[in-house]
Amino acid sequence: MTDVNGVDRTTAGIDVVELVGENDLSTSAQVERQIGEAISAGRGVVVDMTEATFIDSAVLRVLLSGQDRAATVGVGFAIALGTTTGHAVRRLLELTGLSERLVIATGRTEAVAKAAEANPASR
Amino acid sequence: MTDVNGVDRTTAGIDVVELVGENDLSTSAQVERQIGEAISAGRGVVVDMTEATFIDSAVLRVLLSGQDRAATVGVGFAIALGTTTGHAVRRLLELTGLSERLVIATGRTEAVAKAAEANPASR
Amino acid sequence: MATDRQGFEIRVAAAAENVPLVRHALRAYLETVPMPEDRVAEVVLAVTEACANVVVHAYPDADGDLQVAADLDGDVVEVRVRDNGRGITPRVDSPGLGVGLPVMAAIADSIELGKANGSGTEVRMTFAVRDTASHPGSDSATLST
Amino acid sequence: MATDRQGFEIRVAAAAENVPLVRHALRAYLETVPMPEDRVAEVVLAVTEACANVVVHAYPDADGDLQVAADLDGDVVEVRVRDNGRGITPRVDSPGLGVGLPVMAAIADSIELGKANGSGTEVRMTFAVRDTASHPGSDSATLST
Ligand SMILES: Nc1ncnc2c1ncn2[C@@H]1O[C@H](COP(=O)(O)OP(=O)(O)O)[C@@H](O)[C@H]1O
Ligand SMILES: Nc1ncnc2c1ncn2[C@@H]1O[C@H](COP(=O)(O)OP(=O)(O)O)[C@@H](O)[C@H]1O
Repeated sequence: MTDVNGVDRTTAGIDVVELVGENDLSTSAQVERQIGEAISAGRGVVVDMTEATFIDSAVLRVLLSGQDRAATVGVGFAIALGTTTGHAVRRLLELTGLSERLVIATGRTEAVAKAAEANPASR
Repeated sequence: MTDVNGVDRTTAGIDVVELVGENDLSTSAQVERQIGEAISAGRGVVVDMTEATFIDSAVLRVLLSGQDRAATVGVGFAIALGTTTGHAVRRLLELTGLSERLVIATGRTEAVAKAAEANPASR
Repeated sequence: MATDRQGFEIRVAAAAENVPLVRHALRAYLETVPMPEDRVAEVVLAVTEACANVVVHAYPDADGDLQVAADLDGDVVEVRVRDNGRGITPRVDSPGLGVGLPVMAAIADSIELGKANGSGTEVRMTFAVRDTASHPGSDSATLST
Repeated sequence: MATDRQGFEIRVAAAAENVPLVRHALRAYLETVPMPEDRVAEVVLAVTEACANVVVHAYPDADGDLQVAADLDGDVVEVRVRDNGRGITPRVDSPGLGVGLPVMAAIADSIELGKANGSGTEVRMTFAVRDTASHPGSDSATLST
């Protein structure tokens, strides 16, 4: 079923919230909390979805509001996708036009670099 | 077709934006402007829908955002309905739960009084 | 008494100022079927919402048509609102209040959204002529429970 | 080759933590029909959105059931998501992103919203088993990153 999501703290002042397996309205509150804690602590956020096989619009809402909050607070925010990202994830981002609205990078390293660009803690 | 909507200025610091006949996305921008001008000038607003036979959700959006803006600025905002208000108007307010969210009065006089209560210009 | 399969059809440019025209023409048609006045007002509201969606969403970068057709089939009015636009595309930044589809679904006895031939969207709504079946039990949904 | 009218049915309490169970059961069912893997993922997404709506909207003050049924009829999978809740009710204060219904409509070949027997909502979606021309672009999810 849904694997456990985790949070990694990087040295660049970016927390990596990793979505593993399937995430939907049953886990979106947890993801929202993880993103919110990072931003409240003044750290930037990467949501690593390279191992995410599935998300629904409840998760999408959390990603969007996370990006908005990060922009308000002035910390970086980026999404990492990869070759193992599920089709449903890419399809939902594309259908809703969010693949253009969110900052999306290929792989965690590139996403952390993108988020760090916008992050005062790393400047 | 759609009768002309008008704005009356009352002595209580309230502008009455009157919706006559049918209003929909083809007239909602005009209604939005009328409401916005009153609020920008520090006056409260009554949207008089006693002669409104029809509104759609584009008009509803304008009513909601008007009420929100009035609350932010600190002026009064109320809706007047009456016996000649169309069934579609009441049904849409009811279906969307807005008959509970908007300040609604019976008739223009009562609506102006309700709006004036919240209006600093009349205190 | 109205004959079955009386039809109504209108085609206009998909522009906000044409939505009242469509609404008035549809209302005139509905006055020829034995539907209570308040129910006509609701049908006209649901169809206005569908037309507004064509105007706002169907053709982001181009002009296009808005077509509305209605038929009376037995005791049921079926209204179809059609465009040749980009097809239903979810938008997180919609300028609308986001209640159009649910308002249509709440008013209609059933609503079907499909792809129109080639491209675009067809919204098909049914409304019982008499207000009896418009609520519980109108649908013979067969999900064995 | 799959036989026609193979069925699938599941009924659970309408709670968020049950939506993954429904999804996994439906996915297992869909793996028995000749549908491309990426299309299965899309169907499962559309049905998840319908289930999420039951959990979030159908029963504001009470517990209730979420039922999902699917059938293969010829080349078409029909999925029905049903509740006995308050019926589709537009909300201007929905906690959701507001893209659930349009996402379903964009993915499904057709979607019908109706009143379920007695009370509640039935969402019926159809999906061609083979990825024919009916939904251009659905197999070209090329998000270049
Ligand atoms: N005819 C159409 N063509 C393209 N997209 C549509 C059409 N009708 C509806 N949509 C999509 O469905 C979404 C939901 O519609 P609706 O419930 O009426 O809310 P709103 O129009 O206020 O956003 C719209 O935001 C839009 O993305
Ligand atoms: N099963 C249901 N029961 C009651 N209302 C529903 C149901 N499904 C959808 N709705 C209504 O339709 C609206 C639109 O649904 P949707 O497009 O999924 O957006 P969201 O759920 O994010 O608000 C919801 O806000 C809700 O008012």
